[in-house]
Amino acid sequence: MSSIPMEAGLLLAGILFVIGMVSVMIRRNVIFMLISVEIMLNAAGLAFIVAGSHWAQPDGQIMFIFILTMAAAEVSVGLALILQLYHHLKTLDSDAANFMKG
Amino acid sequence: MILLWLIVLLLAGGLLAWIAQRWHPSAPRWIALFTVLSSLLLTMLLWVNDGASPTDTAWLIRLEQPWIPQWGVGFSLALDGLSLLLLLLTFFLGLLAVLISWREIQHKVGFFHFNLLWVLAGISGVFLAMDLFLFYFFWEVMLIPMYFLIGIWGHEKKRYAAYKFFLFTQASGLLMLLAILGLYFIHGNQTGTYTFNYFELLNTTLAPVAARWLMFGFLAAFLVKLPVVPFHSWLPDAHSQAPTAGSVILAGLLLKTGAYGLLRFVLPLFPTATVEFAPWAMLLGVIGILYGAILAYSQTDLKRLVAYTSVSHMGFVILGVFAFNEWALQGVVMQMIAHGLSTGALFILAGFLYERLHTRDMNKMGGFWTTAPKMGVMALVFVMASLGLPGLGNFIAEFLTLVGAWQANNWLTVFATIGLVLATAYSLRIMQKVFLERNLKQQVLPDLTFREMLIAAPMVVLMLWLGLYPQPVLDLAQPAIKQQLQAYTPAVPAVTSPAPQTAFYPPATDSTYFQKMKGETYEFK
Amino acid sequence: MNSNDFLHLMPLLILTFGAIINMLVISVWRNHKIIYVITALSMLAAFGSLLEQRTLGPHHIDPLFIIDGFAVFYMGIILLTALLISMLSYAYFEQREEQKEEYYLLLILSTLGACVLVLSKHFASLFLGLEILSVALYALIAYLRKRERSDEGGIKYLILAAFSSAFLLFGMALVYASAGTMEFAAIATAIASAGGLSLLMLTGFGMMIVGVGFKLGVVPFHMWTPDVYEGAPAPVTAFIATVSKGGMLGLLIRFFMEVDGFRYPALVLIFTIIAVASMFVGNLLALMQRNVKRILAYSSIAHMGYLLVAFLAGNEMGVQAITFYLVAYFITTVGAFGIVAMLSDKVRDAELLSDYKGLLWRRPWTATIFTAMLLSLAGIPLTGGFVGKFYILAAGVNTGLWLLVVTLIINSVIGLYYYIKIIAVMFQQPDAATEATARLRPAIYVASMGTLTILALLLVGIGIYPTALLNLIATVLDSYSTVAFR
Amino acid sequence: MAELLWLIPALPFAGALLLVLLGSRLPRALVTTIGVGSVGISAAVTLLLGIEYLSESPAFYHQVVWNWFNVAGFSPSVAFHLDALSMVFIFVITFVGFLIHVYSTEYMAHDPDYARFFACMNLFVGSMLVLVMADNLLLLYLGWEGVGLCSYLLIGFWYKEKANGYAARKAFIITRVGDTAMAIGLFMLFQTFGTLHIQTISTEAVQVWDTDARMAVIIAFLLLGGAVGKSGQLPLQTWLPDAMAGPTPVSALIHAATMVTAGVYLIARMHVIFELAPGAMMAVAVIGAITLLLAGCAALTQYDLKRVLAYSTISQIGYMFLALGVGAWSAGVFHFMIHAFFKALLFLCAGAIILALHHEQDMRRMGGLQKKLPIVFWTFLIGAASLAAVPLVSAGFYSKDQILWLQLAGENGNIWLYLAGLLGAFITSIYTFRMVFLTFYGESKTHVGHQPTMAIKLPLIILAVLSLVGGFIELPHNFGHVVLFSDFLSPILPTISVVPDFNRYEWMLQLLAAVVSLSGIFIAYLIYLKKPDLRASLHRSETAMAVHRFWHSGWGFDKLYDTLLVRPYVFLAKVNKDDVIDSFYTFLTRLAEAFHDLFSDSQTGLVRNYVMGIVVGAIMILTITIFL
Repeated sequence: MSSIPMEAGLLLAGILFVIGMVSVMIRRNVIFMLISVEIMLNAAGLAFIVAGSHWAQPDGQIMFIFILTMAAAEVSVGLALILQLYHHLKTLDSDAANFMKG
Repeated sequence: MILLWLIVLLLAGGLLAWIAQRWHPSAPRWIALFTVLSSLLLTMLLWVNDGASPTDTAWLIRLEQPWIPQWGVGFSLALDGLSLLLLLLTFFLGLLAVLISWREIQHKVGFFHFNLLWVLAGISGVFLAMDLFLFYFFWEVMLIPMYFLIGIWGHEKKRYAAYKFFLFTQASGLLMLLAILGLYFIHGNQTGTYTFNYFELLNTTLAPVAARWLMFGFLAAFLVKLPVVPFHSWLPDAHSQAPTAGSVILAGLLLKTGAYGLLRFVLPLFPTATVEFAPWAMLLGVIGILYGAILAYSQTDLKRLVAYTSVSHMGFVILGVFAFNEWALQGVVMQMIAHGLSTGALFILAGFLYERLHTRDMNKMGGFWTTAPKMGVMALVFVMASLGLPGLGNFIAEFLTLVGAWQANNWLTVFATIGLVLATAYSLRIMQKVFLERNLKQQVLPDLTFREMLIAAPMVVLMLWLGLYPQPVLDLAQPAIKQQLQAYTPAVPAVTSPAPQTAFYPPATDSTYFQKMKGETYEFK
Repeated sequence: MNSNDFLHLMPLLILTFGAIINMLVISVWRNHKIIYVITALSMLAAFGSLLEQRTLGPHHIDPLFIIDGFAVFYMGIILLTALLISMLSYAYFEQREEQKEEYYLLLILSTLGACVLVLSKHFASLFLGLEILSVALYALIAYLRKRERSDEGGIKYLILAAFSSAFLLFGMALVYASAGTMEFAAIATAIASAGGLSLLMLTGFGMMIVGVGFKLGVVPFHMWTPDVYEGAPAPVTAFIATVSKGGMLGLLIRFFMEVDGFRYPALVLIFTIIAVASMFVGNLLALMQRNVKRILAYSSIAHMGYLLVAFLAGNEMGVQAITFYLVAYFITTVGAFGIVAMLSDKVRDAELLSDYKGLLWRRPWTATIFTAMLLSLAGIPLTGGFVGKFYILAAGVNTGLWLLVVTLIINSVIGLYYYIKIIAVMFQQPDAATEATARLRPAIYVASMGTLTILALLLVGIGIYPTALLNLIATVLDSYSTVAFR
Repeated sequence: MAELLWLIPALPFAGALLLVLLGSRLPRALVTTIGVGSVGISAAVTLLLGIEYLSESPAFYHQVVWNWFNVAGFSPSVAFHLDALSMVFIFVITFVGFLIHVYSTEYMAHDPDYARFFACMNLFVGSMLVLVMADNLLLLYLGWEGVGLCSYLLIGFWYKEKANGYAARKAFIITRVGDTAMAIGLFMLFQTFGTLHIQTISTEAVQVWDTDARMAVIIAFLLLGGAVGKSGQLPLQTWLPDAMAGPTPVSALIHAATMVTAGVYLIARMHVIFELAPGAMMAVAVIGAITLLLAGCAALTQYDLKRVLAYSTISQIGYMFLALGVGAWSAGVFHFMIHAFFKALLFLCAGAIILALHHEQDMRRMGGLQKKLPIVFWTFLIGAASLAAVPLVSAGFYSKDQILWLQLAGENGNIWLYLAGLLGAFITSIYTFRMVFLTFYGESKTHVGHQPTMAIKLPLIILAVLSLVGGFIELPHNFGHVVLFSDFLSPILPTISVVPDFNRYEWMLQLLAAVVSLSGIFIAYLIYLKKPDLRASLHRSETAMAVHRFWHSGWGFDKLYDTLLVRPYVFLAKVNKDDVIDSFYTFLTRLAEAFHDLFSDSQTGLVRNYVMGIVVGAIMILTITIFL
């Protein structure tokens, strides 16, 4: 395990994170945006695990579990909101939701 | 303690006036009238009691109360001749303000008088505060009600004017706040006692650079308030848009707070920096005199014209302040009072005209002397005062200022003196446009009513008094001025001392001289 | 975990119980009043439990929490603010036919989250607190389901918040990776031993700043603020503006003081830029804005900028200044949004300037209170806002942050313009159209009016006689603060 | 008696005050009583004082009424100082003033603003008295400005006419220019002496400065500026002809007899300073010489009766300056007194004529009044004779002759100045009798309405007498050598020392003067009465008419100042009506608004862009963290 240097792991996490970030930026469908955010969160989780394993501590994995649960909660609320939004706008295009600007 | 009561009285009166509107529509007027009158009487009482008794220090009354001990902020008020004079002016003009609003203000009477009294309270606070935090506090407090006065009861462009007034003063005020803080910390680091107390801060030793910057901070606030060209552009709008009472208070009092600040804070706090800056300040003053006069000449809106005349007159103030000698400063004090009266009077006149004609445009006026000779005579006196005719207060003020300024800087004084000619030009223009020529529009112009005479006559009397026997005022101001000048007595060389022979003149020792000349003197019986 | 720990965590526990009881009650009997009473009581109780904590010394509950004067004070103001907001909410929701009850549940939970934030001294607790706060907020913002603006706001906040907390998490991960611990103090020591910040650490801090900055709504992470403020129901807006930002600020201060971030020019530079940008952008955005809620949103951005000035002073005085300012700011914001809430009707919130036209003549007292609030925001004397701003300026001048101080001054002038613009609208002549908007039921009206009056009096009180509050802050913070000052 | 010094100015002031306060309500009779009475009483007081003064002959009377103010040793008092010089002036002011007041009661009889008129007149007399009795320059300045105000009010008395108003403004502003110079002079005097007390200054100046001291010269010139402004001398003379817009009594009192000679008084009063500044003295003389010539020529070409008199006043004051300039102090003052008599007389006669001809002032529409207004004719003739310095009989001859004589005989006399004076005398007699012939001879053109009554006749006769016999108190050496007047003034004003053994030529000069004056009259007679075709031929020649127009416009000074000063100033003012500086602040607000628009566009309301914002922020932060 320790053969893999921490930097590599972090790099992977970083790449994941950036992928998520970019897709949030380019996606317009709210659900996809949500998914991409999840990717970012998981990237963070991965980073924690890597760090934890590097320091041989459980903390990283604990944090990851926290993140999972939080993500779950977030997604649930998020989906509820998205449903409502769809109910109002009859679309999932995030750009449609811009009554408020300026 | 009485000082505190003065302010509290006004504040309470204001609140009462606001509430009182529910009971009776004209109740606020009477309450306001009573409040201001009583504070005026109170102040006069002060003059009679303490003003007369010359103490070794210039301070007549002092009040020290802890307020925010953590910061060394005290609720400290003090009264010296200067403050006393300005308080008298404040309440006198306040009284007139209430009276002129009697007919002019017809809606939201309660709230109007609330604001009026709170402005007065703020101003009196400014004139009394001897703690820089407190000073700034009052300095700001007086703005808001003034903002309301302009913004609610003003003329057609009132909101614009109100914004402009508020923003200018606020911006400059904040710069002063910075300077105050700077001073506070410098003093604190030097002495270890962190305090905003004026008397403590007076003996702060400042590095030249620091002194310069701090002085600019203070100047910012005062020069804008005074106002000095090029920071004057809030004034014409505010003055011309405000209701008459507002204009009177703006021109008569708010501008004076700037002058007061210069005298009370800038001079004693930064003796060296001011001396460096003096030529520039005087230059600004002269520019103000001339520029204001030129602008005044071209105005057709009567109130705007008068507003620019204030710019011009306030030029004398800064010219005198930075001459650093007693003549000039006495002149400045006289100017503060005389200008307060004369310009206030002109604004009141404009108010009378506006009430009758509902216009301020002088092109729509003319030939009113025929229909309203009383008003004409009053106007004549006011106009003559503003062009500095001897025998009226402004002359004493301007002459003393110029005499003092001459000792400091000849050429600038010469240009300032030219201002008198320009003053003649714009002042006479008022007479010409409004009262002379033919009344082409055939406007019916009822002459002054009793109430209006009641307002105008005292001003005329006061102007004459100031012009013919100003000594009481000068005596009252003198110790204060000497005290403000302490730091300068070495710094500025005295006037080339008159040849010793003059010792025999002042009048007391005349006789010897006249014997020598085989002359005969006669006591005035 | 011994009893002592429980004693110290009492506020959190009480809040949690309050939430649970709420759920139970709702499940058996929906009744707005009762739920409201329970909520209020639980918050009061939590606050009460704080009072006797004041006497106890700083207490560590390793590794997650620390209860010291700082934490207690911030919890205190958070709880009180939440209490006030719940009072306003009652009046606000009473006239709306939605299912009102869950609202309080969420309110309590997010308050809990905020409290956890200010207590936490460990990434885990930080993260938990933050998320409790946020997740509850998503729902709160979108609570008025009938309004599409409401859930538009919700969605925006959801995505952006999640997005930014991802940054925060990743940052924490990096910090953890380089420091090997998630405890603030330990991190500080780790840095000290490492003798300076490693690149990893710096990057971590940087990404954390993104997360924190988002919650504080400072430039360039501010863009959500106006939309969410506008979309959310007025009380919720008040909540976001005060509790969530306050909690985050508390955390930021603690963390920064612990790791002593002021030693690192990079971080100082970042915060300086953020502060200056926030002040300018916030005020300029508000300048011509005609929607009161948005104006308040933008002004909140600017105010965060002001707070950062004191924060950057980075000494005891700075923290005290922030704290004082925060108190004044809380009062003011709650008051302002309270007014907005009170003037709102079933269909929409009173957010357009035109809704306020001639208010001074229609509802003098309300208008006066609003004026007081606005003047406080503008920092005019007689109000707490002035003393707060003065304190911040003093802190800035004391540390010689001239750039920031001057920026602050310029901006408070710009700010003044739009505050007095609202005031000016209020004293215009009311045109017949906007005559008395639908009156509330007298009881409620009196209740909310009373609340607002109290707020106004408080505001003027600390404006005229700040000594008491200053003493309190000084004692509570100094007496046994573990926040390490330079 | 001398305790009543203060009464002399106080009475007219009191009268003015009364009339201002309740003038409009009083019946005319009462107004008359107050207006005329106040001046009358102060004249009486003056008389008594004068008698006492002559009997006691002290250096002066002095009375401190009250101490005006006292600032750091600068303590001018409201105090009166009466010596021979002031005595002469207050005599003229009160007596001539009184006569003119009497005259006015009829002249203004039908004016609606009767009370206002007398209020202003009284105010004027009071201020003028303060001016000449002041013991310090500040009080003098008060009087100085006070008379300026009254002149403004009275020139613009018929304010309904726009022109009158402007004439009044012109007068006030131009004199104020002079006053400004004077004020600066006062500053310098104060700086040097620490007081403005005239006697002190006079006694000390000689100790502080030696002759030609720079300070002294500057101050003298500045004072001269003031004098020039008030006395309508070059280059500030342009206001005086326009000042004729006022009622004729005003012209007589203010713009002939008293106020305009204040400059003469000032110079005579401050003669010590001037003697220390020979340059300034020379300047005075030269200004006087030039002015008297220019004004004389202008007078030749006027048609308006009063304008002729106005220009002649300018030119006569020129003579006084000429005298003062060469140090012939008493001669100057003497001419002032005589001039006051005959010029007031002429103006009053003019007034009578104007009144008779329904406010017709143009001489071309007059004529043949000799029979219709006999009294006026004779008195006018006397006045004219005195003005034209008809030898032996007229007072003007003696006063003017003395001046001319001293131009040569005086120790700093000068042939050119003499010639100028002589030429002036010639011109004077021409235009004077041009008036006489045009007005009283030839066929009548306008119907005579109002015949003068006692109130008009009496003053005319008295003044006529004075302008005949007034000269006999000061006669040249070769006949009689009466020196009452100069003796009277000698304690105050140094007597000019005459170049020894020059006296033997005096009679020649007198002869010359006589010839000049008479020949002038003769020419006038030829052109305007005997040979009209001469005049016609003049009118035909282009050059003559061009010159005529040029002189008629007063040598085009008005145009000059208009283009050089007035227009540019007004233009400047109008251009900058709404304040360039203000635009800077408006620019600031525009800037702020621009930024607002910029930023608010960034608030698109699209989540994507907000995400983008956050990312950008993150990248910025990371770059900073990494690269710092």
